[in-house]
Amino acid sequence: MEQEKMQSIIESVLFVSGEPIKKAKLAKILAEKIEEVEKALEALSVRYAQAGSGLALLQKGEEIQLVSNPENAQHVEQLVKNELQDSLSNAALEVVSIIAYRGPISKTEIEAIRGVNCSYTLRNLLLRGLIERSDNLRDARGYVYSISFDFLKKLGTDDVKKLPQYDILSVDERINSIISNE
Amino acid sequence: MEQEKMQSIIESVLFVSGEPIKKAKLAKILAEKIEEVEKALEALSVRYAQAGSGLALLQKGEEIQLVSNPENAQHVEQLVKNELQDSLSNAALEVVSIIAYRGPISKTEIEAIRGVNCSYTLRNLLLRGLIERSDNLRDARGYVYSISFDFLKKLGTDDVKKLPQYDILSVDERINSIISNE
Amino acid sequence: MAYHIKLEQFEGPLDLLLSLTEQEKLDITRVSLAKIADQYLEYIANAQDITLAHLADFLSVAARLILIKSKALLPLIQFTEEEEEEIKDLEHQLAQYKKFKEAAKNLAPLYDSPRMSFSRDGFSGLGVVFYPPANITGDDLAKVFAKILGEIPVVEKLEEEMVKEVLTLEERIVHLQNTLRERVQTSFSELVANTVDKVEIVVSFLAMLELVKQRLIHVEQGELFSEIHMKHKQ
Repeated sequence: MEQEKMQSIIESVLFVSGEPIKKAKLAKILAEKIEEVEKALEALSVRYAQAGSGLALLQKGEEIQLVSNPENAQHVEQLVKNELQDSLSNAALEVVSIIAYRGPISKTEIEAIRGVNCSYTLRNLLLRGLIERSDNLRDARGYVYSISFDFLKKLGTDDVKKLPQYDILSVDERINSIISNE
Repeated sequence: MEQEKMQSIIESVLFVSGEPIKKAKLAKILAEKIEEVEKALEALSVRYAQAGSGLALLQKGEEIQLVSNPENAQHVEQLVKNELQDSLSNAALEVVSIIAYRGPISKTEIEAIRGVNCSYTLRNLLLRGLIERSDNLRDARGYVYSISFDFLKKLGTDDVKKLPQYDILSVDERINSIISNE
Repeated sequence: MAYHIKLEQFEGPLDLLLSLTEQEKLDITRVSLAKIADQYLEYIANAQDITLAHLADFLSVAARLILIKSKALLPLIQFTEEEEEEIKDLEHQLAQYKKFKEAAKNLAPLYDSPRMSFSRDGFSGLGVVFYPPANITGDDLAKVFAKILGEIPVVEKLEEEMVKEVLTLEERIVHLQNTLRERVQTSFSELVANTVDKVEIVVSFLAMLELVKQRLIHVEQGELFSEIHMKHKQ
């Protein structure tokens, strides 16, 4: 494989993974020798050292991780603050209220109720610690979501059943008609 | 701020966020004008188009997302589970094409082109996350639909404007003829 | 009236029309539409398994085709402005639909190809930190959830509305056929009364036969060469 092609693939793989990856695993994905992988990583390092790059390679033992350029930490922090401390979007409010009154509930069921894909919203709510996920007992491949204890406390209660009108809202027939149709 | 510094910060921020970000938000984080941000994005695009790059910039309206180079999909797929495997029905392909070329577009307008009710297909595309809906500014009761970043990713295209025949298909020639007659 | 359409074959009325024009190697013009109107009507009369959601759409196009066909058979029929507009719309719609059907065909290989981009999970590595929104209460959640419940469409109600729409359209088609009959009759008698041109009379006679075939009118003739009486088909 050409060196440039290898660099491109390594960058893509490290970018998507987010986590540290063993060099041996990269070699396997590329079907190349580990020495070739190391050469490509070296070249990537040189590229990231150039002005204008916002990325960096973190090497720990046999593992490699793609991270943001530490010099930009201040701006990245600002982004994190913006993203996570903002008030909730309408979509996020809807999803979190569905989870509050109908949790534990699966992604498929939430999406059936809202009629749109909720992947991003669920991930953001998880990151903000407002919801929790656990294994779905009825479907081993999936998860179910419920409201986090921290968020309940923030709402001033220690039990979802004590949320306003829980007895009425949580058993509303209209939702059953949608979920059972899916 | 120097152009190179700006490119570096934008790359870091897009990398950490992972999700689409509005150009205006980037401008705010950088404390720069949006025109400067656009110049930096342009330079990043050029850089990603070079051989050896594993990244690409997607653009949809006012939003930008950093993604992996579409050419490396087969290697990246060894790491991540791909949720969007099923191919689309003819109806879904027609509706998503209309939305890609004419979006944001209302359900009524889509149905005027296809001559057939599209509720079921729209719902299906929304649940699969291939299209997004937002409030229709011209009609408070309705929505308008546009394609999602996930759809762009699946196509391996960085901007709807680069789809085949975009210039021709994106305009309703009847609207044009009305305008030119006046 | 019972219309049945095989939707696994056609994506809708425009798809059916487009297939018929392509089959006959015709351009999308009014003349072509008049030629394939019979086939369209025949198709929707015989096809099976149409869903309620699509029936109204097929009938709406059928109504416009009946107009076009009638005009082609008897040019004397005058269209109202509204009818003229509907026909123009159909031609435009069909041309538009054709373009997007082709566009969809071009997108399919892009969508199905293994070539694709991936994004990364946002803020990975940060771990979960508790960032609650400020000023949120249980009442806010209750209010949002109640609103979601209120927006869930009741399925039976939707079907009722569709049935109503289909019925209205069927009525409209019947009404259209009635008024066309009247207009045809007037046109025909006027024609026969005012013309001495044999060719024109023959053309009108053929047109009348076509309308019989269309089951728009019913004709009676007592004996050979006697007066032809036209009646509204019951």
